[in-house]
Amino acid sequence: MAVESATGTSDAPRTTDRTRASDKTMTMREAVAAHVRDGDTVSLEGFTHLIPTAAGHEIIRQGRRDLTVIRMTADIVVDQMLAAGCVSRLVSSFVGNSSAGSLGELRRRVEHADPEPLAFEEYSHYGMICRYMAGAQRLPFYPLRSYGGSDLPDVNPALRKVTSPYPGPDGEPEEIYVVPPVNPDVTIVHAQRADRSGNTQVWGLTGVQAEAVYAARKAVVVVEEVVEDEVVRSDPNRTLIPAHAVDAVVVCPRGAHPSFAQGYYDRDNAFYRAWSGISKDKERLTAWLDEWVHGTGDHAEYVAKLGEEFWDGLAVGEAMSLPVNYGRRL
Amino acid sequence: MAVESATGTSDAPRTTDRTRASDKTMTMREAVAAHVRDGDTVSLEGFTHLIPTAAGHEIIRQGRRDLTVIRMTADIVVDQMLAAGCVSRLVSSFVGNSSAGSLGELRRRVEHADPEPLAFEEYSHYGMICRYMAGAQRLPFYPLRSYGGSDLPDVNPALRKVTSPYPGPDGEPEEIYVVPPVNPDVTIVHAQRADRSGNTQVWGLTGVQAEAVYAARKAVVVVEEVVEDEVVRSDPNRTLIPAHAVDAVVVCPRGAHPSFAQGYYDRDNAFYRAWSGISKDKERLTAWLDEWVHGTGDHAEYVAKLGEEFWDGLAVGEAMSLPVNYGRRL
Amino acid sequence: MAAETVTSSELLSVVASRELAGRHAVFAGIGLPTLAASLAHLTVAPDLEIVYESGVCGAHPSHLPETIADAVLITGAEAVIPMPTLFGSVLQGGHIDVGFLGAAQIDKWGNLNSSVIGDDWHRPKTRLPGSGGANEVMANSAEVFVVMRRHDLRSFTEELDFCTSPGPDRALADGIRPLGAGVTRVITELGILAREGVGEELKLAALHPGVTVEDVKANTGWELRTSGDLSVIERPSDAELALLREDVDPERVYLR
Amino acid sequence: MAAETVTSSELLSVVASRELAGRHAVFAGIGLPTLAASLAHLTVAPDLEIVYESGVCGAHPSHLPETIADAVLITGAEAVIPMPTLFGSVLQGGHIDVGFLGAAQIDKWGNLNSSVIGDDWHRPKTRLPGSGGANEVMANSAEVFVVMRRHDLRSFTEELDFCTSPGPDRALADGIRPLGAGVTRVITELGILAREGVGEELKLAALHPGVTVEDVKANTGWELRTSGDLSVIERPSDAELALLREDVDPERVYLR
Repeated sequence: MAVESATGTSDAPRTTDRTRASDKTMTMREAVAAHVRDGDTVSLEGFTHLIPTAAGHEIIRQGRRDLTVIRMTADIVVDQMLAAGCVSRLVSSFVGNSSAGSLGELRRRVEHADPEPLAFEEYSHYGMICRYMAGAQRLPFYPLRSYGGSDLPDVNPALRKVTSPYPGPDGEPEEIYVVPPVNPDVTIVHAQRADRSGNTQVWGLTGVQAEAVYAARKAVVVVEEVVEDEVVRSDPNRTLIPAHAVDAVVVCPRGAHPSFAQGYYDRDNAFYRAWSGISKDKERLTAWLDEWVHGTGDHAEYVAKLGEEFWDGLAVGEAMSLPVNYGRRL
Repeated sequence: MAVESATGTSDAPRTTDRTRASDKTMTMREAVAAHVRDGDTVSLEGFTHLIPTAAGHEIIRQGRRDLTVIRMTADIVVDQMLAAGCVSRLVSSFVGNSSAGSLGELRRRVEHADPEPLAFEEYSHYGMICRYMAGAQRLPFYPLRSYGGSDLPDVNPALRKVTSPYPGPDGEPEEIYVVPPVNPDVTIVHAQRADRSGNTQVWGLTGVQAEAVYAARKAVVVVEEVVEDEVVRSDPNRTLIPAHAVDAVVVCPRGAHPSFAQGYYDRDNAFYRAWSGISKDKERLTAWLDEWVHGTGDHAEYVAKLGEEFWDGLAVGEAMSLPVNYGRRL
Repeated sequence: MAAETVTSSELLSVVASRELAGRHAVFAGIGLPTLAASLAHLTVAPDLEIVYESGVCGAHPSHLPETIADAVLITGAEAVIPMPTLFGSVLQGGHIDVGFLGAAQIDKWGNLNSSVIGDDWHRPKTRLPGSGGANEVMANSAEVFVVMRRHDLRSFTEELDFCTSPGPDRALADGIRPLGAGVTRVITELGILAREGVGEELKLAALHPGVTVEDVKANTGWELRTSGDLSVIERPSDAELALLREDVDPERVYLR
Repeated sequence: MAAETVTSSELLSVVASRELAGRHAVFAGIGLPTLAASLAHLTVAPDLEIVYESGVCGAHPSHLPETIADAVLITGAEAVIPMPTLFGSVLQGGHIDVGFLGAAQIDKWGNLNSSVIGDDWHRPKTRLPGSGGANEVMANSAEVFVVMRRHDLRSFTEELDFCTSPGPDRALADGIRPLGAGVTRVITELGILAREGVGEELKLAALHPGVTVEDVKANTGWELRTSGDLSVIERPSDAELALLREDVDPERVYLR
């Protein structure tokens, strides 16, 4: 009997053409060329830790346009992508330069439509997290106890209410806000390490990366290093993102700068502080992009241009985890 | 100014009188005496791995009555608690002796009300998981894509539908089933290790333990060993259950038998196979309880009674995880 | 290795493995589904991953596992994920191509009963284990394969005593949009029943050598229709049997 | 260590720390809230745990952290949890006694604006960072403390330009059952405003030495009422200042 593939009745966005065993490593240039297209909805996640900056820079180098960027904390990398003209819509819950100041380009776009308007969808952090969870879990909505009495639903029609089918604690019907799912065309995250097939291990702050990857149609994982299968398999609980959810693995050391990679390099707080000044002045910002993004062929050049002494300043020492025993049948 | 505690308006079940820094270790006898009362709703979780059997046995020894037991896979320990007369209601998604056979007492209770009826709420696995998530997240309900067309909602009125406030993929309104939260009076889980304040580390299969603990008013963590703070803190990502969610830490080596503890001892498959026969015959079952539960003062006696040779048969070898670097500021 | 010596377990495993050609992600329990998936991995589906209900992805067990939670599945695995992630993001999220299920009863639409035998759920003749994750595997896998050793009137029923895990037709009637095709293959000791999706009955699609259409009809509780291109299943090849016996289950844990 | 030399940061940290007496779990950002919580841990709330928005529980940092995600908070911590667990199970789950928030504007009900200055959200005069987790901290903490360096008419407004993080009164008016009391303490360079829960305005509860009721009223944009038991805040003690300067922030990262 011929094996025919069932068409089913699903119109869900999922594709299951990812393979587990194959080698998915490619360069950043290849990954962005293959998986990020003009007009795409692109999620870049990493909560203050492991921000996929190098991926953002490559999107700028390749001149992508009209992107919808989804990112909880729209910070420096988003300001850079805005300034480079890549982004027409932003979905976010925090548009600031960490606690270090402002995002100059974002403020020009929002406050003055300069050089052009920016469509902006404003959420809270948990609203964004719940959108990713709904996307990952293929749910039509996700309920959360936020937004009651806020002005956010007035400016964001995606924030709606549902009445619970169970009585509230007082016996009366209970209402709760919900958010819709988000299913990015591609999610890009940065991680410490993966194997070649995409089993990705993260430690330190793990943020919402796993949910953002599972919510996406395609996922690119950028890592500090690719490791042998045995390394990953020695500690399967450390695998935050299994290979079946990953389409591309990009090796890009120091690709999270100016954010940090726990155990690899520290945060460049000086650059965060500097960014408010750079971005406030459009000319300085353009010059910065010309020098550091357009002026470098890839992230390796950017890293080299910063210089060894610079990286020595962000170096970290050792604080190794104590191993656990997974056990072996005798 | 006097500091007064705000009463707020919350009628939610949460208490936040747990402390982080204190020593919460106690014996199993003390923990069950303090935290499990007649009539309580008790969640015992651990999906085939780390089943809190010793806690179930102590509940039997202390003669608790009229409990509502919540457990995804109601297996041997539940059959034993049923036979001992502790349980009047069961909430579960799988009532079988693993793949090894039947639960004799459960079948007598359900099929023949022998010796008395058992109130039973039947769910699927994900329905139970979603109930724990709703309980942990203080949500009025949790949506899931299960149950459409099933007979389960006919026999379980807690399974209800909600209409999404967003149009479905065809533009029409979309309905989805939801489950209500569960907030056990106490959740008991077994884990490999914790520190004295309750930071609990688990590896291998992690099941739904964290959600079951967060959903509960009180939580008891039973561990193979209590370790020094430095061990836990060397790998904070391994902490599945933070101390702020834990009320009692019980050291009880081999307390998950006949299930297993990854890296500590293997599953006693022979006992699983034997249980179908033991439980089928009420007299044998009663004799087993008399000998192994009522006839032992605590789990240490149970372990000793099984004997060293027995435990040698379940011993496992070493397969250590490779350490990761958390980094240290230089 | 003559075909006559092939056991029922071997036959079902080999036939099921062929149906997995080109699939990537399989949700499978221990036993015949694992044997089938492992054999398929060595033959028709080199990229196949087995995802276990316990949360194990990419297992590399040192010994053939005895349960879905066997410690040997965890040590050396590529990932072990928490249950909410497994059921929420992987299964409900739509990453499973084929889910394997068993059941006490199946009807012509591929609806399954694993809860009770008897008319009254509240006072059943036989209490079965229940859904476990079966309801979710059915609702969310792109398609479902059922492997049943026994093909008889008790299991293949006109009407289920209770529907634990409904296919898409029942879901639609309940106003719920189905995400998968439901049961597309039922592999038994007599042959293969197949359907492709919503609105289709299970039809007899293939027979084992020596089995007649009448044999199957006599053991099926509904008026079984026959597919237009009814075929005869090729016997397990020497290569398939060698892989199964020597590589997949050399200790014959399941190849009883 | 004369009281005259006490900086504004030191004053606010000490006063806020006293308000944490007996509390167990605090949700705090870096800066004054961390200083206050760290000092409280050494004085009035020995069991206090700081939970950071980044997911760190039970931090034991080697250096004073510069951000909520500083690597030194992670190394040696008791637990680092994923964001869905932090916001879902810990915060929304009801485990936070006191959440610390800042804002650009606050009104008399303790509603907060951190989104925009200007009437039109679509074309604001100033775009601020937005909610981050503030909306959730407000909705789910048992109570919220606000520490504001600046007490003036720009920040203490009769009407917010935009309500990012509403207190329980606004939630009730929107048909949503509030879970916490909202803002119960506002600690500023002039004194302390307080309210206990639903239906109550923020009233002037305490003054720093040398500050008058009129000073505060003149710098508050609504008609501020005064609590019946208006008190004067005790100056930071030598013991409090010593702990703050020598143990909590010896390098004076935040004690500007």
